[in-house]
Amino acid sequence: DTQGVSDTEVVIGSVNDLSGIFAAVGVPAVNGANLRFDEINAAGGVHGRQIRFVVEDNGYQIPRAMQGYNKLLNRDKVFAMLLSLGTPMNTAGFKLLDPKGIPNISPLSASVQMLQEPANNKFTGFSSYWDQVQAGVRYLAGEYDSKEVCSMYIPSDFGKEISDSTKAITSSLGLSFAAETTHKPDELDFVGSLTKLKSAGCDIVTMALGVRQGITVVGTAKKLGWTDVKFLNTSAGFLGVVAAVPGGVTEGLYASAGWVDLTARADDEVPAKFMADYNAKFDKPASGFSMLGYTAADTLVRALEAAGPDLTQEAFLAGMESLSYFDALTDTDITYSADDHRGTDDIVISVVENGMWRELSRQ
Amino acid sequence: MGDALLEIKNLESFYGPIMAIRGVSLKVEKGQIVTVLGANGAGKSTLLKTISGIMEPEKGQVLFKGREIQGQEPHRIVQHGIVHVPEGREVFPLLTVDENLALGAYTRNDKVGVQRDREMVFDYFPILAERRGQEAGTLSGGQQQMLAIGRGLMLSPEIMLLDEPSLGLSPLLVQEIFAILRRLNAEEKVTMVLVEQNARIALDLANVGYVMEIGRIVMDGTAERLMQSEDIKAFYLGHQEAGQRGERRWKRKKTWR
Amino acid sequence: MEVLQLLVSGLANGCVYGLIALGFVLIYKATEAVNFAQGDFMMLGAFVTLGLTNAEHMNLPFWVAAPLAILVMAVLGYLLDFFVLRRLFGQSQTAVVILTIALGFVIRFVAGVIWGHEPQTLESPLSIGDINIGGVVLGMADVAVIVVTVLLTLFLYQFFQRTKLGLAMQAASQNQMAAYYMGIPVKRVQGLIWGLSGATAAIAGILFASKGAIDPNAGLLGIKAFAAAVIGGFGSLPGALVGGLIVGVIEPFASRYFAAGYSQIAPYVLLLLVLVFRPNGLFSQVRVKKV
Amino acid sequence: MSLLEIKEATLKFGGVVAVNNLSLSVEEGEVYAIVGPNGAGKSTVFNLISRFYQPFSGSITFDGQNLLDRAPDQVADLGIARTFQNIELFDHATVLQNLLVGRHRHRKTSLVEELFFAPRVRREEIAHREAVEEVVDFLDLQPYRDKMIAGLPYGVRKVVELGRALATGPKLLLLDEPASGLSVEETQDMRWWIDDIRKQMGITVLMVEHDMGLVSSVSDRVLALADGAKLAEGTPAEVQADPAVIEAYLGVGAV
Amino acid sequence: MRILFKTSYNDDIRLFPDRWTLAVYAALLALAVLLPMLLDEFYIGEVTNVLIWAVAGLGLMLLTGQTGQVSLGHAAFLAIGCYTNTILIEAGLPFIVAFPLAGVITGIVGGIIAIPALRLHGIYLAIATIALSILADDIIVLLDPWTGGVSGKFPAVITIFGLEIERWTMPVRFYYLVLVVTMICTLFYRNLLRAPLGRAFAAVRDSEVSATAMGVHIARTKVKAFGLSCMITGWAGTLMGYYAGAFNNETFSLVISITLLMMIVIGGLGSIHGAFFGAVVVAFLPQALSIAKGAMIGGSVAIPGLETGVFGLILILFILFEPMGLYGRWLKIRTWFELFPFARKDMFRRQKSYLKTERLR
Ligand SMILES: Nc1ncnc2c1ncn2[C@@H]1O[C@H](COP(=O)(O)OP(=O)(O)OP(=O)(O)O)[C@@H](O)[C@H]1O
Ligand SMILES: Nc1ncnc2c1ncn2[C@@H]1O[C@H](COP(=O)(O)OP(=O)(O)OP(=O)(O)O)[C@@H](O)[C@H]1O
Ligand SMILES: CC(C)C[C@H](N)C(=O)O
Ligand SMILES: [Mg+2]
Ligand SMILES: [Mg+2]
Repeated sequence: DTQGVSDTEVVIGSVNDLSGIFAAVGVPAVNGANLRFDEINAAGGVHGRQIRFVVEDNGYQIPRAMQGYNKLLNRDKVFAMLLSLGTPMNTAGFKLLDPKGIPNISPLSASVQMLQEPANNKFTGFSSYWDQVQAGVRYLAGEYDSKEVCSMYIPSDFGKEISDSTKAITSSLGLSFAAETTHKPDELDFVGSLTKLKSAGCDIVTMALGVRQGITVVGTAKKLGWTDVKFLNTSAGFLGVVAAVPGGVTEGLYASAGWVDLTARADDEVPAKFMADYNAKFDKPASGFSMLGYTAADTLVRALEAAGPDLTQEAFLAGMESLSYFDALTDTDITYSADDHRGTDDIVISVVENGMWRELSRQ
Repeated sequence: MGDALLEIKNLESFYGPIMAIRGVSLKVEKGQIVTVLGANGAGKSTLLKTISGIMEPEKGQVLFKGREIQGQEPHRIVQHGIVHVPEGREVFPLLTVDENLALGAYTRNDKVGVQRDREMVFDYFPILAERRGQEAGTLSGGQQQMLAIGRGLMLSPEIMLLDEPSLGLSPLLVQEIFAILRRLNAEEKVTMVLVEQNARIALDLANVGYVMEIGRIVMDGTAERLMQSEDIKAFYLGHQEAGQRGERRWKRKKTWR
Repeated sequence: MEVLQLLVSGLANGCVYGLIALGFVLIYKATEAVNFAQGDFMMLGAFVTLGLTNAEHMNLPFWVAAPLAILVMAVLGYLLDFFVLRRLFGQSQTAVVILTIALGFVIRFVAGVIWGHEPQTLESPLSIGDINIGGVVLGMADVAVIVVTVLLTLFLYQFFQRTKLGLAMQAASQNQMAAYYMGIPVKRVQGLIWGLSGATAAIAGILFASKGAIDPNAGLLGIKAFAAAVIGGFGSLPGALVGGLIVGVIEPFASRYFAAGYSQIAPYVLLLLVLVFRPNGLFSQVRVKKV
Repeated sequence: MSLLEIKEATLKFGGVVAVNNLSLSVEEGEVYAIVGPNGAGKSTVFNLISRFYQPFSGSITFDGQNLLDRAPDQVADLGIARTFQNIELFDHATVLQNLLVGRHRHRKTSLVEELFFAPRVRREEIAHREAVEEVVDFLDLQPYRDKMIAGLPYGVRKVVELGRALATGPKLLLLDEPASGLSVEETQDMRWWIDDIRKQMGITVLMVEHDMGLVSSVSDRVLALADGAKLAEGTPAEVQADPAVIEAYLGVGAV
Repeated sequence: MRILFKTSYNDDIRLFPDRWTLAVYAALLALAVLLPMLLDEFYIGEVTNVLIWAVAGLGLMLLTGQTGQVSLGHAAFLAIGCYTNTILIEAGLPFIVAFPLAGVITGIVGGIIAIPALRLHGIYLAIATIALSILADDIIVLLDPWTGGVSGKFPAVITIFGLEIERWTMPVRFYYLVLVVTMICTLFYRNLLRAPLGRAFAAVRDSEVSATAMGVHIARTKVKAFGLSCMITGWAGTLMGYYAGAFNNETFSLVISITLLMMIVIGGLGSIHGAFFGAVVVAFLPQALSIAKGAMIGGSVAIPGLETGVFGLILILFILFEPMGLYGRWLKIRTWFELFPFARKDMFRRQKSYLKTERLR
């Protein structure tokens, strides 16, 4: 008897941020996943089982996240976790998931810790912040003969991973790490920090900030007349709205992420259908994170299918590890295997041009 | 008796479960000074608060010029011309003496009258004029009491409810205050309900008196009549100087109980 | 030059804190309550304007939308008092604090439902264009913030100092019962101040949104504005502005000259330092009770 | 040596000279009254003794010790207790608890003992309680023992405040207008109490009062104060007969 | 109605005023002990959580409810307790020593922090403590070598004389541990209230002027209040750390501080019951809402953040319904039953009340 599985139903859980500072990430992602689950449920479910997706709001607070886990694991008896948000919340959650062997699929955190040992029940959707920064800085340094690399980050594990990665790649490329600044999530003025970075002569600045802050930083730099610098965002700032800020504020901003932007491909068939469906269901335009949510749910559905009608944890893990397909929505290959628990290995580097993300390079 | 200016019928007021006024009725004629006497906790202040709307009665009526006003918001009651000078001063501590007085005239729009009344108040209490700019909270106790009375006068009321106006005032000022009240009553025809511990001076000023005990009116009558009553003499006027000092006191039983 | 730029940007920034702090101080001055939802009011004001003016919403001209939004927020503030806060009249201020904190939850939720959680940008004429004076750059929005904040502070200061209503508001905050004895309609007066603070929040929101993007969590800024108000001496309107400016100016200088990890704590360390030396803020409104 | 001695004390608030080069001495065992017009500086003298205000100049000694060396909270330890003109009780506590706070200076138990409510804490509590019950009996406060201050009538609060001061077991009791707001009957009680406090308990009393009846019936000496300075001093009869006092304070038709 | 005849002064300072109360609390304790036999793992987890919050609430209540000092920074002390305990255990101390010590150290730190805060009142203290809460986050990051910085720490399995206790794999054992700590803290709290210090707290809260005149050293009393409050809070923080199984700089955030204050106000300031009532509301209500929503419209998200929104709305209703907190309401209900059938319907109507400035001290 496997927890969360009955003849007619399989229960999937998620501890997400629906009201806190990362609600801009969590909400569209959960919506995207729900879109996929509704489709499959309408089509009769997976092996006759309906998928029930139970989401607990953590408001980006660990104590509330733990209550969410308590409910999902001990009351709802979920079969697997999907899209749980927040690095610290996820790592805390592993303490509960691992003893029961509950799979954790595509968490909304690109931290390397998402695949920490024991890794057999953990799967991530896309590349880590670490890898994204590595690839991004390498690309920019190669293209533009940059010398000085800098970093702006929120003092959290998300920020730390990005700044650490920046330092690592800087030294391995033989560049110099010139300066760093730290920021609170509620900071709104970056003149001081940018003046500092400018006077340090930064050519590349990696950013690990809130979405709204990222926009302000690029805008402020322009205002200060500092144009010979490349700002590099990660997947955490890779959103359509960032590119679409009126007045071309974010023009020339780079991002290194695990997928290809959605709005830029609005004319392609699969993204177009997704955007239309999403808009019809939620009355909001689809964003990159809604796409991510949809894709993650799709991955889970595929793994459930591959696991066969006799659903057990082992069968499911085997199913996950057997997946290998091209996902037209994110325009990437998704492959898992026994020693590869990361879906998309691609890292896509894009830049804002004319209010859209344009793909520059893919690795 | 003519039509009463203020009439209270069978009023009951509570503090949560505690019944502080138990069916009080009284009448105040226009131009009269009515005094309410009573021991501590008898409910005198509660009665005044209920009239001025600071408290809500549970039962009964307050009629002002024949109209029911009980339960109205206190500022509406002030607009009718009923002014309450509360017990315990209640000045605005962080505002200056001048500002406190200005607030007394909040409901008035006649600049000239307000100015005249301010002069009058300063005339009555020269120390207030001297301390115009001082924050009211730093005044001495008695000075605050003067300010509270002065502020009440600034409202130019038709009827004044005065709760222990002599509290904390020097003997000289007590005489002055009562002289002022007498003048206001005589010249401006201000009707007054006066609660006082100093029963002698209160009865001296008033036309009519009521005596309250534990929330009830236990005695009423003209001031002269009350002044003759043995009980009043014993308990409110302090006539019977209980024996020599050092002797244990005994308490006479009040006959109205 | 660099120092001048930092200073000027800091001042513009400080004015935003000052504006929110004004909202706190208004309420405090007239009711002695502390409105923990003031930051969320600001966010709501910004979103209301955005909803009225942005092309994908109602698409009104900005100069129509802005006054309209201010009006809407004023009415909202008044109604909030009328239907909710008035029921707490005379109850302890902690109850009001908790109520406004909970209100903040609700406002954020509502804003999230209506406008989503992704950052949005207000289509404001103020956000276009910079002014460059001898190398010191200042956005139009910054200029607007500075001008509006200074004017608003002066206006409110005069209002409290010179008008009868302003005086009545102060009286009501010091002694509600005595204010009633003077014939001041205390509840209505307090309703008015909530309306006024709603309007102030809307102004702050519009200017804030002109400086950058907004999302339902933008109200978190209120905490720093709190610090500003306290530095100024909670209850003093010029104090709110001065406090705001101090916090605003310290920030860019700290980020410029302090090491990473230390710079972002500067405003709070400053707050604590000010309080150690002046426990009631710079323009103290607290007195020792005379006994 | 006098119990309390104030020498040439001066205190100003801005332009207001509240206490002006004032000297006075209170002898052990007497009842000493201060009278004077409103704003004369009577309460300010009390506040100087309580160390709430620091005099600009002058000295205050109590029992031979320099009071100005002491912090406000140490004044009670020396054996000085006071009441306030406008009543300062702990409103959200019962009468009993208020009186027990008066015993604060006698506590000997440590934090840890109290945390574990060690037997000594219990013993001390019961001792405090016995001391307080004596005060309750003395002032007839039995009916109010467990009542919250917030709902008590003004007159009862005045008595509770007196009780709280007595519970500290003072040598010197400062009473700021003990009879204001009291009815004639209650003032009568107050008079007996002050008498007993002095005679039976041996406590020296320094009081400010406007009720001349009370002042003349209980006090040994009276000081009349005006504008912070001494106007007259002597027996109640002497002071009341002083023309300056009549002029500034009592008025001609004295009540 | 029960009428008590007291025959000695001891009656007034007993832990339980009378037999009946003793019986009620004994029954409550028995229920608490038997609870794991009645509830499943999920509910035991939730009850544990409520108890932990109640302990934290007791900590803050001592300061805010008893001494009148509003703190919006108590999450910082949760953090200090939690980190100290883990660091001590990592240094080799057994839990049975490290845990009490963690609280004591937090108390000492709290007392020291209180010294500059002594002159602050009301909103100034509240905002200063907000700053404390915010700074705690950064300080934890800066103290990386001890705290593990942003990566945080994972508390080891508790062993008490060889008995292992772990939140997730042994929820019942952990529940009993929390229950014992809760009882000890409640007892300490009760003891303080019936001792001189508790009265000094109330004196400082109600009137600093007359407390001083009675010989209460305001500063020292406040420092003690801070210290004791922080000690209890530190223990709660430690338990929270165990409950979460992981913590870092973001765990004990300002939101937690605010929630704590909200909790004690809604529960009822100044009473032990208030801390418990508040904990039930604040710690369990969101969960209850989530369960209710699951029952009504299925688990998946219809409106994001709905629970938080509804939670806010319910808190507003709580405050409007009873600004004195749930404990106040509880007392009224109890009085009603005690007086039954003589209680008047309108007996508990609120008489109009008015506020005066708190800007005078
Ligand atoms: N806030 C309150 N809460 C509860 N009971 C109260 C409150 N205020 C007054 N009472 C009670 O109501 C009764 C009447 O009080 P009130 O103040 O009207 O008396 P009073 O006659 O004015 O006495 P005093 O001469 O002391 O001013 C008293 O028994 C008192 O205990
Ligand atoms: N903190 C203060 N700031 C400014 N002036 C003050 C302060 N305290 C007292 N005063 C002034 O000092 C003078 C003396 O005040 P005090 O309270 O001692 O008078 P008092 O003799 O007790 O009068 P009363 O009989 O009215 O109580 C008054 O004029 C008062 O206005
Ligand atoms: C979605 C992400 C922006 C969340 C972030 N990576 C975190 O660690 O919490
Ligand atoms: Mg009265
Ligand atoms: Mg005085």
